[in-house]
Amino acid sequence: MPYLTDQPVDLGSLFAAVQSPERGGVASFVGLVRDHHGGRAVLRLDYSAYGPMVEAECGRIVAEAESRWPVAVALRHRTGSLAIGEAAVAVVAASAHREDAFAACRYVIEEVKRRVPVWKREHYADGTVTWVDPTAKLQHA
Amino acid sequence: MPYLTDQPVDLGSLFAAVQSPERGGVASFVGLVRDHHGGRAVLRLDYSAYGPMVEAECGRIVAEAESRWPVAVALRHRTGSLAIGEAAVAVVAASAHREDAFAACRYVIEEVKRRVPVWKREHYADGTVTWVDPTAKLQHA
Amino acid sequence: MPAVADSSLTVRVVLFASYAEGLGFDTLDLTLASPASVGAVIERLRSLPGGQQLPPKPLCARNLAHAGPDEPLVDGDEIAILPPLAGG
Amino acid sequence: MPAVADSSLTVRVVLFASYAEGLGFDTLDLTLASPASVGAVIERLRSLPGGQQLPPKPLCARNLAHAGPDEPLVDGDEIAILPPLAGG
Repeated sequence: MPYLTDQPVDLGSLFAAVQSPERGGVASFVGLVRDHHGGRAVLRLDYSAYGPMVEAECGRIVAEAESRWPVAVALRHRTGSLAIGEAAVAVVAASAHREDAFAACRYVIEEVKRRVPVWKREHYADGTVTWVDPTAKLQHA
Repeated sequence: MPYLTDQPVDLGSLFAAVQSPERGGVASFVGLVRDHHGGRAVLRLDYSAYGPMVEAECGRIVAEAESRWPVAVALRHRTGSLAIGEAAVAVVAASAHREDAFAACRYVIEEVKRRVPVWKREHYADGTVTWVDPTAKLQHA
Repeated sequence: MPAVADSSLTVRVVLFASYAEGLGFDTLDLTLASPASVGAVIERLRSLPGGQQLPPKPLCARNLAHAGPDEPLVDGDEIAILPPLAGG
Repeated sequence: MPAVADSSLTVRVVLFASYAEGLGFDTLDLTLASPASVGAVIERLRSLPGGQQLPPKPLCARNLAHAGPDEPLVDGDEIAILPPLAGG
């Protein structure tokens, strides 16, 4: 299954991909499109991506997590036009131990933000459109 | 909605309960019934609970998390007879900042394990049945 | 003639899981000389048939909140004796 | 007569998002004197119309993996110039 998708992210299928009878703890993170950014009202977002590198880099990140902790990881990132509240990214990590599931889930989302080539163009309520530059100011999600 | 349920835990409804347009990060944890414990094969589990105190203690834990971090938390714990792979507990924490969502989610599951009056009786493949005592030996989930 | 000498209080004791199985019941109304604390409930239960399986300091709750052995009782309290928790 | 004097290499340059908009294209085949590194691609792009909007040290990838400016090029490489990442 590719990491990048232009279809709504189905968390249930990510859970199904990592669940197994010996992995009793499943930690997940879902990043949703927010309705504001830097104090401005956001109407929607367009995500664009360097598709082949998204696949390669996500594959490396998942492999790193699965070698560092005894976990199975599922990861999906959206591309295309997203409405407020839609899931842009989802990570699911399953393990026999919840500490490992949490640690791996956290690692993957941090590395995705740091390394995966995806860009977003925000459409604001005032009619302007901007490419988001997280390095230009402090920003959280 | 009560914290304790004898019906399958529906993660989607927990997500729906905490999602909002200003909360872009949603961390969750799901604990599933595992097929082994202490080296023995487990067939199924019966959960029993001190229902009124589960409600009171879960309410306190959620209130603590929501006062300590800027989050909305949903929590559900199963009771009754569960098969391998069924969700026994689920926590979902949503926040504008993923650090807070992770921290609150982790806090809630740790406190649930430490404070909520639920017991489980494991049915093993060899026909024996035992009340699980996590204090009797090292145990993870 | 001390004022508290002839006063008493009654609490509802609730047991669960292995403790309920060991003592053979899951609720009991217990009358104690006042004043009394949670620890007095434990002592009384341990003197009953099967009561020795209760540890000297089990986890307890008073009116749906965790309570230590020194917590004082009030007439009408619900006192729960909780086996090692195994939720999650 | 140095052996490398007349050799050259061609790489496929790919641009994205604000960089593609600024330079007005998203792919470009670039021929450089060999040996050359990723940094030489940046220099060449910055000399093009609109190229000054590229920072001197943008994030780059070589063949789908992050690469620093000193990473040497091989004929046929795909070199991507990446605006600040905003995924997740």
